[in-house]
Amino acid sequence: MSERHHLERQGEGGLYETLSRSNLVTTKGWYAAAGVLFALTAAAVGVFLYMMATGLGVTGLSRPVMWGTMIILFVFWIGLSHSGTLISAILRITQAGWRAPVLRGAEAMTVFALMVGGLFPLMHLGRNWRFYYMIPYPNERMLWPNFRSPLLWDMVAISTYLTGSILFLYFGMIPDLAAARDHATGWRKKLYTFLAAGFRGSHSEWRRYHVASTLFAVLIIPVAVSVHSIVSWDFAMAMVPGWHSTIFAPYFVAGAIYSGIAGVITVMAFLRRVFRLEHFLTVRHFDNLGKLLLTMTLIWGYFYFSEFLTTWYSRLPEDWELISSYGTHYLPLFLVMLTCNFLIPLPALCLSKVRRSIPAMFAVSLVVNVGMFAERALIVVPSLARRNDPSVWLGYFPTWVEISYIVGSVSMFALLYVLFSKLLPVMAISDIKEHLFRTTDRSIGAATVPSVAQEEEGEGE
Amino acid sequence: MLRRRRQAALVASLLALLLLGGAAAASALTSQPIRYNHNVHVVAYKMDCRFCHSSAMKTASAGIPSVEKCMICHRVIAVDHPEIKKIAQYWKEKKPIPWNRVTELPDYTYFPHFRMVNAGIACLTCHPGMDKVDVAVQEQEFTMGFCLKCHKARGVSIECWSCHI
Amino acid sequence: MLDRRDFLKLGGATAFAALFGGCDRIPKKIIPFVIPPENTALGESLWYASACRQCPAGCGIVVRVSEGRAKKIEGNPLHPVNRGKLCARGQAGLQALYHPERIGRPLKLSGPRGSGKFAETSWEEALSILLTGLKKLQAAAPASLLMLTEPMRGHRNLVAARFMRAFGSPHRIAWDPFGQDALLAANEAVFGIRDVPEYDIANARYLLSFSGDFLETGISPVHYGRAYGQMRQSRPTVRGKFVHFGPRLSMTAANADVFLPIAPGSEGAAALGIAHVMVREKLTPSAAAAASLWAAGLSRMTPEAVGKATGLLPSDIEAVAHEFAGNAPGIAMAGDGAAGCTNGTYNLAGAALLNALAGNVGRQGGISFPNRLAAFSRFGADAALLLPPPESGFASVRDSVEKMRKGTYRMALLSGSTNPAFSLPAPLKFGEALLSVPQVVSFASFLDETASLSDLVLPVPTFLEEWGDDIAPAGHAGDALSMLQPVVDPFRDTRQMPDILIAAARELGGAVAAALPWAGFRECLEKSYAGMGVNLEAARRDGGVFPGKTPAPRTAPKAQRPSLPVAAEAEFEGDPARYPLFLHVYPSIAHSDGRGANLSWLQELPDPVTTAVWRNWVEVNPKTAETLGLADGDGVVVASPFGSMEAFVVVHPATAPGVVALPLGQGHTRYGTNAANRGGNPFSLLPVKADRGSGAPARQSTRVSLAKAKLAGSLVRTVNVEGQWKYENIL
Amino acid sequence: MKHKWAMVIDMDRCTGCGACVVACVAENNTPTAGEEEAGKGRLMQWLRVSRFWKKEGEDTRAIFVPTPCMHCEKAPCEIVCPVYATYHDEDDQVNAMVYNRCIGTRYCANNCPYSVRVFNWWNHQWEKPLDEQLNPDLSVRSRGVMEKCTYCIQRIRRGKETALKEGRKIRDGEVVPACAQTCPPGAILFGDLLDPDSAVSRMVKDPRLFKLMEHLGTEPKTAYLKKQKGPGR
Amino acid sequence: MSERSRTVVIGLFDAVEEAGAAARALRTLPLPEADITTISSVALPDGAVVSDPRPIRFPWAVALFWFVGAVSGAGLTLYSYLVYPLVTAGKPIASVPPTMIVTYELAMLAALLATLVAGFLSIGLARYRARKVFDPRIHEGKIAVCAAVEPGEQALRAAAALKEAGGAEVRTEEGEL
Repeated sequence: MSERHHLERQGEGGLYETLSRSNLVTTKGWYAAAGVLFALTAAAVGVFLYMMATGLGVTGLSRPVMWGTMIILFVFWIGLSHSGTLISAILRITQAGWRAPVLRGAEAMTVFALMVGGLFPLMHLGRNWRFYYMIPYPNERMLWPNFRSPLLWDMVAISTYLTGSILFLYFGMIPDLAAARDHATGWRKKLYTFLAAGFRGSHSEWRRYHVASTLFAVLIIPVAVSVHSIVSWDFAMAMVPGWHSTIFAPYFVAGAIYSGIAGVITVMAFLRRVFRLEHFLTVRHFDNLGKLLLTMTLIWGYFYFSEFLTTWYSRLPEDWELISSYGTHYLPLFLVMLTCNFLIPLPALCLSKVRRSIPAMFAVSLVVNVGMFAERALIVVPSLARRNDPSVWLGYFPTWVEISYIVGSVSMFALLYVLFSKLLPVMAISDIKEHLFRTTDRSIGAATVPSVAQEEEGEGE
Repeated sequence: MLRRRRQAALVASLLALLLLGGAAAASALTSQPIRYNHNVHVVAYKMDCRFCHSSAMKTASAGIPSVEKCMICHRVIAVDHPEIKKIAQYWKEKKPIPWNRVTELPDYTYFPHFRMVNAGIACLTCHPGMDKVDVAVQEQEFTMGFCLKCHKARGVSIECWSCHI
Repeated sequence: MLDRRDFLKLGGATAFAALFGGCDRIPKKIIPFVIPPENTALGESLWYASACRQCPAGCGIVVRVSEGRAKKIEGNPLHPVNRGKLCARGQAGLQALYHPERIGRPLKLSGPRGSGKFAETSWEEALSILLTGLKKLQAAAPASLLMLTEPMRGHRNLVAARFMRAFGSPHRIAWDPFGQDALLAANEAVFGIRDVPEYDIANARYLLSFSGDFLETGISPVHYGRAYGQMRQSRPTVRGKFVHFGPRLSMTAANADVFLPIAPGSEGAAALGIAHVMVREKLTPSAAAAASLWAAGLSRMTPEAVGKATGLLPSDIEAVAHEFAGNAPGIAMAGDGAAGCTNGTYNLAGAALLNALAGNVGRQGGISFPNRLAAFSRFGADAALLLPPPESGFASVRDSVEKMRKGTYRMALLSGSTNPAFSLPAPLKFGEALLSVPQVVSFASFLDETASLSDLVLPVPTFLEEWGDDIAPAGHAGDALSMLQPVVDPFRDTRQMPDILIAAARELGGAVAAALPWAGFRECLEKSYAGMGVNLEAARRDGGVFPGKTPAPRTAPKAQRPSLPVAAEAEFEGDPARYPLFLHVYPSIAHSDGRGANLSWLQELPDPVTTAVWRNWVEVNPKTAETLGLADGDGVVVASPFGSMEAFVVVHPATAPGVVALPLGQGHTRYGTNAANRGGNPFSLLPVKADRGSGAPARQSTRVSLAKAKLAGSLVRTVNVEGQWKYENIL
Repeated sequence: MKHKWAMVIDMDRCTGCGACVVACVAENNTPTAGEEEAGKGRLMQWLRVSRFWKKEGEDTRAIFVPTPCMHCEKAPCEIVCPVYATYHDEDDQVNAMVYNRCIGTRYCANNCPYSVRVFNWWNHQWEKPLDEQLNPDLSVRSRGVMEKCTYCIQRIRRGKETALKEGRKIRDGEVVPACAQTCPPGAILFGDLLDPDSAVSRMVKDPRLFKLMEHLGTEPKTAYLKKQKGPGR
Repeated sequence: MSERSRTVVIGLFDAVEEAGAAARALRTLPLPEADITTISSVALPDGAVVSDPRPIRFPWAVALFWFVGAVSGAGLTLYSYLVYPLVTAGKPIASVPPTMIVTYELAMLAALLATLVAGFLSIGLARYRARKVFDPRIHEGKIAVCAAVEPGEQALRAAAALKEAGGAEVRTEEGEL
């Protein structure tokens, strides 16, 4: 079942066929999945148009809960977007040997999650058709946007991140596109020829390509960190009890990476099953990702505890009202968050049995994402519902409109992934090849273990 | 509503400017119930704008002259002109003249004519060409930048609430 | 997007219809004047003075009119009643003017009587129906004509009264659910003067209120509200203290420095308890001289005995008595909650006695009885007809219901906003009785419960479109005379009731025509005031005639030697075992007896105490709620021996235990979409009982039970039930 | 001509009657929300009178807090608006809200500790002919924009223009918002803090003065005077 | 056709070892190091078969553009503050933290874009009209060893050397290396 074995049997052309199976065969299942997802997405878009035409009254928002599901989804998807690029960049820089099969899926997840998440701030505007007031450009009104608003930082940061992530995804894909170009025919050939931009794989091309990729990875990490910090500042810069916290930026970044890794695991498990990549996405990958997730569980738990402890212990009146509402109105949400984010994943991920079982990891990753959704909801809603002035307190529950956005955002994300898998190389073929090229199987006793050709580039034992 | 109106106005002005310049000018001539000639009144007879648009000095709106005011002169002047006869007819029936609005500001803009007039801003600053035309036209598009340029140059308030509530 | 009516400023004032449809089109029309009105500058608004008729207080108003449309009502700064101030109901007067459901054309019954189905008809036809009926009646039995109205004032009353007198019918009844009968009877008993006093709250140093919600309802919330503000903070060294006794923490009570909850109907006992202490300890000269009272029975009203009857602590009674006596000038006043018991006169007399004992009668910061007849002597013989009657007319209404059943009346003319089919206790079955009158003609602006029962509805203008005059009721107004003028052109095809009566009189001829010898009501006013030498133009500009000098107040014959009120216990219907809770009903601040319920601004004005909107509720003490197993927001059925209604529970921490309080005003079945179907009508729970001393309707006279029920919807409150205890958080 | 408008609300005079609320609604083209919307916390009133219960020993007291916009000098709402739809008007020293610029992020409402900003969830309709009442001096807000108390800026403007036409300064008490104008007990006082002789300038020196949530450092210009107890001062 | 077009000899190899031998043979021809290269679907470590003597300088361009982005970010914010100075929450017109944040983000954006553009230019990508020597079979696992040669005798010798080393389908074509 090792990679080596597989390559020996099939040769490099066969390897390509296996890895890009998603591009090659269009099954009925694909059409069905794409159709259903498209229908769900289109329905959500229809609901959005309806909301745009009638007004935000169709949501469950109110005074004081002026932000609701749409902002929760925004933070959730931006958070989810995090790991992809970040993990990939970190893994690239540290040259983690097992990274290759994870890279592309993670990077694509970033781009798609950002695309989905980035829609929500625009959707939630009262007058969406005037969103361009936020864009700094010379205009006849002679009035520019207010850069002192965290929303504008957000806009700048997210556009930077989205641009960077797309470039990163694309740049990482170029050798694979070149491979695809040489295997494809018809319109695909033209597409891949264009996208591969004439990449051949000559020695100097590879050298420069590696330098550029490393640069990308180095640049994208601080952007990723800044983006989620700024998303957290959307909240932390406000004078709202429960939001106004100095720890928010690292806490959000940690939470984002946490949910992102869980998202990567979910996506990987899906890809593995759907495109029969069992040979490439092995238990080892899930084990490693599981360890990463465990680390993030602990980090997240630590951050949450320290954030909670200070507000809880200091008992500032406003904050106290918020914290005590966790014990009453928002107890279910709080328990869901605590269970899904900590009580389940922590012991489960400590067990190697769980980490090495792909269905279990899939389940854990889903649980973590449910928990992270609850966490976002718990940040956005109760803080607003328990404002400074107790006379305006009010509850919040999403209406069918907002619930359809939840469904729609998931299906849009999945749809983008499904389309991506059909069009572009979904696995980092050249990275896998490179990994195979640099490792050889060596027998140590009864076991066959891969050994690495190049020690100086990082992967030790 | 406004958006639609804006778009409509945009489309209309584009059409007017690019495609149907001549036709639009022709339709402008028939667009008013009476073909009132600004040029004749302002240039030939040297009448002050504020004689007819008298509330420009006192209130936010410049005002449209009443039929009575038209008749002050046209009881004796050019009574045989076909357009003047129309005024006389309105006067006889004691009906107001249903003018069509030419210059327009968005609903959310407050423009006090009297502040401008009393500050010595010439009418033609914002209504250029009004002295040369026959039927009233809006040659100057009232964009926020147009207002601001003048406000900034004269050092008067550029607070948003000066014009928008 | 922003659909501003700016174009009105640029356009003229004549052809509005052309403009309304056109606000979205380009190009818009500009409709200038043919001849510009003299005092109009385009875009400038004008202020017209008039008087408010949203409640009987009679405030002076000025109305902002822009391009022929009324835009805003404000208080008339010159008017002595309100001095530029206005309450929420007055502000909402514009909504009555522009109400989409206003009757715009005469309505003729098109279904069975009482079905509320009407068809529009022409004025000619409507008037001929009215005239045919009147003529038939005039020939056959003029005494079988009934006129049931709200208490009318000024020349409207004069026209109506002369019409009825000349027509030959004695059956002219005015119904006011909040009449001052008990106050009149109490003052007669204590002071020997049957009149409504004026309370000089602004200059008082101590204010005792016995269920008197003078800041929200009562004679004049605006006048007293203004005075209250002055009493609190207008004097550099004095801040008046305010102590409130009552079964419920009303908005007024909430403003008191001390609120002392007492058993319903025990206001008189509480007052006499204070009087007892004052006389016993000879705290004031008048009290020292009141030995006769002591002998007459005041000696029995010891703080302990009173404490038992009222639920007060004897020490509180002693303390209040000392403070009241020591902080002259002071005022003791009692209000609707006390007057509405079966012992209302006794309760009010107790308060009156305190004023007498403290020596507050006729002094600044106390109470006085202005000589209104002398003030309005210029009206001559008609003066009594022009002054507002303070009585409720409850006895006459009950009598008239009997007569309706017996068939005494062949025709009834109804008018006014008191809406008897809604505001009379349900067991009286007014509506049913009215249906037995062969012909009923209503003069109304809205199809309320009463107007819906008639054959013919003649639309009348709102007060903003009327000519008229007004004299505010006694109690707060001095001798101001207000002038009403139409501030806008009549908005619908309406005619004023006096105009119709004058026109009908002309047709009827004879004595009736001679009694109303004018072309119309406006001429009536103008002739009448010209005859008195009033400069009507100036009066209309100022909003009325406000003389600076008032005649000397009337003297109260027995103010120095008041009599002891005859003790009476409040009676409550209903078996205490089955109906364990006292029912306290009170007029809501927004809707009063229900007349404001069709205005959305008032429906959406949060009740000051419960902050509820759009619906009614029942206030329950937390302990009572706990024993009944009720939580805040639960639906309940409130049942009395006479009826039942649904409401939502508001747990109210300062209602006396064992008392539940219900606001009047909601529970309409007709009266437009804003008013109809918003909970039950508390009038349906009430017995047909009267105050024994005065005949005023006794609303606080039944017990009720509460039973939990599942109701549709929920009560909307603007203040969070949980957050309302966290005042400290906003500091 | 610079001004610094401020409001002082005397809680010892305020009776909680709600006249200010309806006056504000009438002046400022505020739509009625209806029962269902009111239940969702979407009342459109710019001024609310919050009633709080307060336990004092055995007794429960009701406290009425009329809450208009505080027009903070360090307004938290202003800084978060990405498009300057709400900002600080330097001429009048008030917190301005420009409806036609607003894109509806609702961030300002979230950041307002007093929760006085209301949002247009719908395009509100005035059933004809109720629309005849609409004040021509200010716009009717469309859906998707935030709105709030402006200290009746249209009245301030009218006052300024009148003063300008007559070539004089604005007199104290000449310009009052609708709420202050109608308040029966005279609990709401309004005026210019830059005028040292104005009534508000005197009142802000009153020892009873306090501001809502002063600890947040928003420096509200709507101030309150504490309720007093007992006779005398 | 660009002036960089030269005569190139290409040979396809199955294994790295063979390719290495071929490259060694070409070097001894002698051909300069810069004229010999490999085309492979997997990056070969520098020096394993051939080595690239040319220094990689484009990261300096990225660094430069980082600064350009930073300056434009700061400029954008400062300009927008000053073009219509409106006060919010008593904050200074030119407020430092947002300037820092926008400066940072735009610097990163410029750097990222510069990496792409400079990377492309340095690698020589997106020159669709350039005729570069290539063989699609490298994506089936072959390694191509190519060398730019003088047409004629040197070309023939190079081709022979490639064949010698075990290269299949050795051919000569005109194109860019």
